[in-house]
Amino acid sequence: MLADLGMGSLEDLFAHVPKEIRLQRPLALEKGRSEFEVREWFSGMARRNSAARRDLVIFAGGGAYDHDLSSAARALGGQSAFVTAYTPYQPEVSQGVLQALFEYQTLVARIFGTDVANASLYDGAAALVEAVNLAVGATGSSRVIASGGVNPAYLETLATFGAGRSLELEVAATDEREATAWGAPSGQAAAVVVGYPNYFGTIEDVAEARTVANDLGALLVVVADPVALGLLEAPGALGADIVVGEGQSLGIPLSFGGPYLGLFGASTRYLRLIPGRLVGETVDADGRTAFVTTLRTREQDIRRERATSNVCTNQTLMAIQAAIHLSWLGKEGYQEVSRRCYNAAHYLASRLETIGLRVSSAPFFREFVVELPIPAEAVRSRLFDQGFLAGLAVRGRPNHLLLTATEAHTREEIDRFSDLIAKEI
Amino acid sequence: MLADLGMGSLEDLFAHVPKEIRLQRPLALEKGRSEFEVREWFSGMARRNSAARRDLVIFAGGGAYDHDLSSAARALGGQSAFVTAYTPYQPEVSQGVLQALFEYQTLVARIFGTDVANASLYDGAAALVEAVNLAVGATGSSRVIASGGVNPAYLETLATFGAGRSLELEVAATDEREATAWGAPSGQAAAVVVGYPNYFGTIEDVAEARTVANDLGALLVVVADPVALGLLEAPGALGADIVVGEGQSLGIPLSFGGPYLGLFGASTRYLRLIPGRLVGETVDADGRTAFVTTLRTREQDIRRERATSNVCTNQTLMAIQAAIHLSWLGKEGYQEVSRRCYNAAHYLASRLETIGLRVSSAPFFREFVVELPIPAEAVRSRLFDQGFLAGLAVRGRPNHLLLTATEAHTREEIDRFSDLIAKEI
Amino acid sequence: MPVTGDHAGGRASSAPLVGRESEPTIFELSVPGRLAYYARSTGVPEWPASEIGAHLRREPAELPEVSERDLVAHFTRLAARNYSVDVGSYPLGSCTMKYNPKFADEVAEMEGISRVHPGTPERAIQGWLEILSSLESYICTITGMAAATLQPPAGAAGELTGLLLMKAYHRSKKRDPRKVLIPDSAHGTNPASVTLAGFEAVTVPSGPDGLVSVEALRSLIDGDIAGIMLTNPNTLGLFETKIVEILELVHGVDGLAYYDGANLNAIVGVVRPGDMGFDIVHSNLHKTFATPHGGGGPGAGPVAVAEKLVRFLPGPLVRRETGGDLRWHYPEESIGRVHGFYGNAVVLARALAFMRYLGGEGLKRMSELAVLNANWLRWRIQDSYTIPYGGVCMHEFVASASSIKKSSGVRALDIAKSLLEEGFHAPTVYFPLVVEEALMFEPTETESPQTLAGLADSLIRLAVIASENPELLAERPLRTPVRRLDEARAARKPVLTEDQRTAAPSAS
Amino acid sequence: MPVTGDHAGGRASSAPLVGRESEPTIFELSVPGRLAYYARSTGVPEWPASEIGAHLRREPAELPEVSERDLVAHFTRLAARNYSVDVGSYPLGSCTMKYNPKFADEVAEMEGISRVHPGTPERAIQGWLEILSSLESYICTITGMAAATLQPPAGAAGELTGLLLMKAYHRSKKRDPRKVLIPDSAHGTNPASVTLAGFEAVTVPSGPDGLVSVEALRSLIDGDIAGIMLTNPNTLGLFETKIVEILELVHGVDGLAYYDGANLNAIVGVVRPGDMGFDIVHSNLHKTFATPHGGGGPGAGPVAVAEKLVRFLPGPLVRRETGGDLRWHYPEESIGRVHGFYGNAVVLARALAFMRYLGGEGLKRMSELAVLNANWLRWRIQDSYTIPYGGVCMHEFVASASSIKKSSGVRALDIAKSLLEEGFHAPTVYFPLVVEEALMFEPTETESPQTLAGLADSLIRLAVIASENPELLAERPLRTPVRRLDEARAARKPVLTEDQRTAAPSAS
Ligand SMILES: Cc1ncc(COP(=O)(O)O)c(C=O)c1O
Ligand SMILES: Cc1ncc(COP(=O)(O)O)c(C=O)c1O
Repeated sequence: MLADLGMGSLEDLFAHVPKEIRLQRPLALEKGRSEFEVREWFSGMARRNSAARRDLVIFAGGGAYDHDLSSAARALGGQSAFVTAYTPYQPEVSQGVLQALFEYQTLVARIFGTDVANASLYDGAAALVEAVNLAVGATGSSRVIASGGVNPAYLETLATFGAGRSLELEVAATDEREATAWGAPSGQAAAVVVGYPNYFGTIEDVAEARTVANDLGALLVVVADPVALGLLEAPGALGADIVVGEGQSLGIPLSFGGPYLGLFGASTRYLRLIPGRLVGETVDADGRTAFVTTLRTREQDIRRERATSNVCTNQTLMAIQAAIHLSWLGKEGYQEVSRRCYNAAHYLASRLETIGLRVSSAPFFREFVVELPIPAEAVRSRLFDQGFLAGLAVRGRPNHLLLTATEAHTREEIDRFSDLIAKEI
Repeated sequence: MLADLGMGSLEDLFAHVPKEIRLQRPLALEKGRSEFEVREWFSGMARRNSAARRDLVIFAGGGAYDHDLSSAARALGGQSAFVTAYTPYQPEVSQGVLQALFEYQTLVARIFGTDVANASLYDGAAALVEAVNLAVGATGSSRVIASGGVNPAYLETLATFGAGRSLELEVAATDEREATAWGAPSGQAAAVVVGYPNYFGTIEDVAEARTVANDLGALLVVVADPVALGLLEAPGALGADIVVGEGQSLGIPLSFGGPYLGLFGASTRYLRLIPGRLVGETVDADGRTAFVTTLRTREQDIRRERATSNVCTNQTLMAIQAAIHLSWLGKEGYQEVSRRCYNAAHYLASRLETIGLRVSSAPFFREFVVELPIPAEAVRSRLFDQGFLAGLAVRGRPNHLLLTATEAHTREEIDRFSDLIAKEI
Repeated sequence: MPVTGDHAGGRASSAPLVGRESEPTIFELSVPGRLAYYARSTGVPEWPASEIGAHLRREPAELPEVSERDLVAHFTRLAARNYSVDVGSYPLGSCTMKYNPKFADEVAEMEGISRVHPGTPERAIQGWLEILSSLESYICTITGMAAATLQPPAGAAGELTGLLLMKAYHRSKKRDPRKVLIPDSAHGTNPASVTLAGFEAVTVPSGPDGLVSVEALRSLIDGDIAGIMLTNPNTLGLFETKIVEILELVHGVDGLAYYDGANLNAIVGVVRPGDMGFDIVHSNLHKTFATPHGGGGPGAGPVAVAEKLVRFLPGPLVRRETGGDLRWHYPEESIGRVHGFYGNAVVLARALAFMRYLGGEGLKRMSELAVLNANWLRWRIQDSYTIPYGGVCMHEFVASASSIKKSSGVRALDIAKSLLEEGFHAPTVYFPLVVEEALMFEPTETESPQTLAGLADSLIRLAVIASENPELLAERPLRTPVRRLDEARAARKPVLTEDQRTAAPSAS
Repeated sequence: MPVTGDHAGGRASSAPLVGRESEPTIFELSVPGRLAYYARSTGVPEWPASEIGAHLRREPAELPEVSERDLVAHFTRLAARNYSVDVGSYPLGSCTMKYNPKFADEVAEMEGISRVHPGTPERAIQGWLEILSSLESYICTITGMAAATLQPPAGAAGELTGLLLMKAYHRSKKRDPRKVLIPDSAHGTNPASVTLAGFEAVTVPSGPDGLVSVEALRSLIDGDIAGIMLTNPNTLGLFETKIVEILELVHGVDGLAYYDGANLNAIVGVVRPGDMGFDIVHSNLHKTFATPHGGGGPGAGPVAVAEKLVRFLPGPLVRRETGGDLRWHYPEESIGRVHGFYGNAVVLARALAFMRYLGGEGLKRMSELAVLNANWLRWRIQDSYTIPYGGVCMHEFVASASSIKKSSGVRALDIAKSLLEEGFHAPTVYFPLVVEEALMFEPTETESPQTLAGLADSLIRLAVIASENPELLAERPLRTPVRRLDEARAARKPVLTEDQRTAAPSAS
């Protein structure tokens, strides 16, 4: 091949790259290894991590939950036709990905109770950032009132990205019931943001947040837990303009925090401001039903500096995985998982109350805050030695723990955990 | 659906089954469990087994070898289009399986140096049984002279199945070099069977076995280790009429002994006596190349009690896996693996000789017998506690061990193993 | 203009996503020097090959030389040219092509399952022994038997094993009867196994109702009968209602009764071979218990036996010690081993996973629905196809295209090939031999009413086309990866390897 | 005759193996009461829902109701309707669609990788921290930078992160420059990110050689320049040979230089962004380092920076304690986190697996072959297509169908669609915007000479057809799962969900 190009060596391909910047020595990296050795290196690393169910019973959530995942969904999502495809730019040969995304959009819209949903964003935090961007674009205001009950990592991400365009972010504190105390903000705002249930598990009053938003001429953005919506009223039905959330619970393994899935649903009012990819139905030259990415003019590759968002690569595979998982659950299974999470968390809370601990009093879904008589970190550490991830620390409250339980937790596990906590306090 | 059939309950479907034999109570089995629980039950069982590389360094062979297996081959062989298909009775929609088997047949024939190969048998033992059946059919004799160096489990299986039609099985003992002492058998026989290398690792003299077979008017059946043939002359080139072997080494995990893969290659002289499936090339109605199972008239579903074999379900998926694995190795990799096994086994043997042990003196490939000054079982047991499967016991020789090493063993592992053995003796 | 000539020796690795391009063989894709293989660095020194001088291979085996990328594309595209259960309905009679739950794949891949050497000491395989022991007990409970060997790697191997047990039983009684009775509708493996076991197959004719003719049977019974081999429901999908009487006749001359478990999917939890009076039962785990067929295998064909035959079983079996540990056990009068190791162990584990998933009730429901589906499908097509035998069928049924053939010339084969075009797999055709133009359907319990209705609609449509435009069906299929093949050509001058292929005149 | 009416509410689950039947949506396959889900029995008691009375959902979400069997068939068939790298060549420019070695899938699935909660204490995630730390060091070595955040989940997120770092840098110097320079050939994410970061995008025109015009650039430089964003090689596949001069101009006004690493596949081991003078570099791990694209994601876009920017990086980073343990570390002047957790961790692990597999030499060879393949493919088609820019190209090149269009009316789009029919994926079309009728090819290093030759042959053949029978190309593709779509209709009245679909008048 080099000869065809009139070249003598691979070096010649780079002859036009200025010598002074060319790397004159080999990269200071280890030499290559067979896949067996690389796999074994990673096995070694993997053994130095505590894995859910293998090493640890996980009573920690905070945006990442240990659910039972079906093998069928895993096998289907792992098909190489999905895994090794690119963005479906050529719909004639991408109907698999496109139809799966269309089904995903439908599922998210139905769960959220919104008119439409997009084909995925990076994660829950990114989805919130994009929702706020949309609200800013739609209202012309750059002020945002966010509940302090929203996942603190999401708020921090919002603050990071908001800094670029001088977002004015005001955080409304939560009260002792772990619910938002909105106060009576006045003036104009782009968005009011509330968690549902919020980071502390509390089922916030979305209707109240809607009123606050109305008063400010703001869009209501709800950060929802999609699993909760098997039991709780859909935010769309409660007046949310935009509903976002973390889709990890919908069939994605814990994965040390990623890749996860940013869910984004909205009212058709904002259709042309929606970030990310949208898949729509159409027909082909023979009149047969087919799917295609649509409303492309919103996107960065067409609108460039005036795009609604810069997102390009997103989380398609995770969206497909979620669509498969939700279809595996089905209408009934989805409700049942939701209910079982609720049952497990409440059973856990009741066990802890029995041993004298105080649990947050507001209605909660599958996550709640418990107050210990001693520093939580010490308890977490000792429980860890006994095979339990005892929740998450609560920022600024050293004696509190944020605990969760899901449909994957057995009564035996919850009992054992509560008994061990009892011994610690 | 029941109503369409004019029935009221599922029970009605079985109304014609005589009451007195119908099971009047539930099956005395546990109740069903979710896949999560079943998986966890099996995880529990799996943890109670010692796995190669995870828990044990395996220096044991005996027809089952620990090789490095590529992920690509594993992923390709695991595609549901292969896994969940049936026997390719409808070639129009089975070209995937058929072409893969055609490629497999070619690979086996090339490795064995035979004209043709079939599309798989159950395992090495079954392949030997079928080879002997063929020889009996071809010669009219029912006498078989088998080397005592053939895998004892294969000889036992041959004896079991041979009993049906009164096979006269004579076993020629091996000498102190672990090679066959044929003696000078006279008369007629159907087959002479020799291992190559044999069960003890010794590279038998196939040409000599050919002479013995000639003297008896018998077919020469070689039980070959396919990995060895990257280094050793092909049995077909040495005059074997039929070459069989265990294909586990060609990409199939240890699997506690199964499913494995019976390899079967033969001269076209015996084409119409070959057992099992054969895939051949042809054309379709449009003249395009296509593959189909052929020479079906040999098979049980057509010839019934006069069939050459009763085999129906075989090991197709394993054959496909082997074809993929061999293609991954390629011409060069296949030779290199062979050579690396040879190197590793000889390095191991040399280390053991250094510590004063006696290793069998005949040329061997990747397996050899070593004599210990103390009972082997005790050494095996103590080495096991230190993470090594120290070979296999040798029937009737309590102080001997049958050891192997493959391309997957590192010098470090071999050194450590030898050092530990040194401490034991 | 540039030419490809300089870079010959391989083929482009791209092929249409769909369409009907044929895929080059892996040998055609091969290019000298190309390699996917990448060896572990072990540090083991090179050892001189001189030691094996005379034995050294002269010509290396011509394995293909491809990159991993091309390897992956090749076998991915081959897979795309294959129909399978995961793609659609597969109503192949006698084969029980049901959906295989995916979680069993993960069980099969667990390190502690898949990476265990068969020579590992008993203390370090207690998990495996527990799996085998648990499976043996499930099988015995389901079949109504006393003990089972799990070694036979397929149904046919089970048959031969069972027949050798039969022989051992008679020999232990110092008898040597030579004949084994087999119905005319039996699967081909039955007579073939009978021959291999050194018996003589004696055919028992079916009556007009498709069942074994008890009269005919009675006339065949004599002191030389070693036993009978039956599947019940039989291969026509009909339950042999006189089974007790039949087996009594055989037992009356001290013959044994062998149950071919290929049709077990019809009766789990409903009626047990042991309760019918059978002495030996093989189960096709790859049928009833949902271990995938793998394009033709691997399977597993455990053989369960009545108490009086336990001592003849192949060893080793798994038995519990007084201490609670499980151990390998070799029956005293064993016929000897029938597999190089312990059978298709991982297939056995998959089957147990399926059994534990469904449990006792689920297994019974499985059979009930399998029977319901077959009856309903039969009902849906009964006006379009001849149904040679009436009454309730079990998990499968045989239809016939004989009247269609008479009126239009369209054969069972044409219907089968046309069904491929409709997106379904074909039924089994021309089997069992006792029915002319047989189309044997086994929908299994995993197909939905909608799929069955779709299948029935296709079949009905094909019957209509057969009467109106029969010539259309002779052309089909048109859109499958390849069309009908010249099978005669394949058999006339067999081309079984790439070498024969390149030696032979080109295929086209 | 029996009808299906009674069993309506679902569709047959069979579809042709190949052919062009469309697949029903999962909602069309739904039948009330059907279920794949099977819950673990936990023994956890039911808790009254009264507590959340007012919040209870009134109408359950209408999720589909399907059996696991039908679910598997549906998504297996959808997969069969999708082209992918594993099926064939995917020369999509700017996307680096290379083969992704399979062993990385197994790394990603290891329990100790995939089942780790992000809130696990540091002592129990030392393996994960080691992976992240090792990857950071590989990235820094490859790019010539001091430290990196691994959080950005894609290239565009990396861009925004990098631009915020740029902003933080200037603010730390009490400056607030507003403009970021971007070449006219830049990828759309660059200007979009610039806007989102609160900067103003200023376009730098390319010269006739396809490279940044240094003159034009010089005229745009002033004190309000925050920095420049470049990819090198640029999106035309050309190496910006004046890069040192360009960056000196920008640095001259204390601007920072951002390297869009989407094109890193051209230069690994050959030349490093840091050595060119860049301050901020994102890497698209899903391009250069072979983490699969997943139909459009997930990816990972780590951002590496020069020493002077390290203190602004998003936290947490992984740093080693004196004791040797790894810990989370939060830089003092951090811009704050840019992901809910630590980025697309499993994607990061895959990339590291790839890097460790190839090693330093292998990574360099990767880039060399990527560049060789692109040049060779360009050479093969240069007589049939306009090549707007001469000289050696890097890992990709842009061809143009402009002369073909002029003479025959055949557009770049027609060539692309016809290539699908030939069995190849299309190149990127109409990008970059500076080339008319652009066809942008990036063959990558994993395609063999034979595949490249096959692709070239197809392209040459299409050019011939364009001149002889142009109308044929407007019709193509014909044999793909669907043919060309009515995209205008999709945008005119968007149907984005099944509900809008059933509400809208039927599609056909
Ligand atoms: C009725 C019957 N008996 C026996 C067998 C043989 O079983 P196997 O294919 O597992 O050897 C079959 C298989 O098709 C069968 O249908
Ligand atoms: C040149 C260039 N820059 C940036 C990007 C954006 O990267 P990502 O898609 O990962 O967000 C791309 C992706 O296509 C690209 O090609």
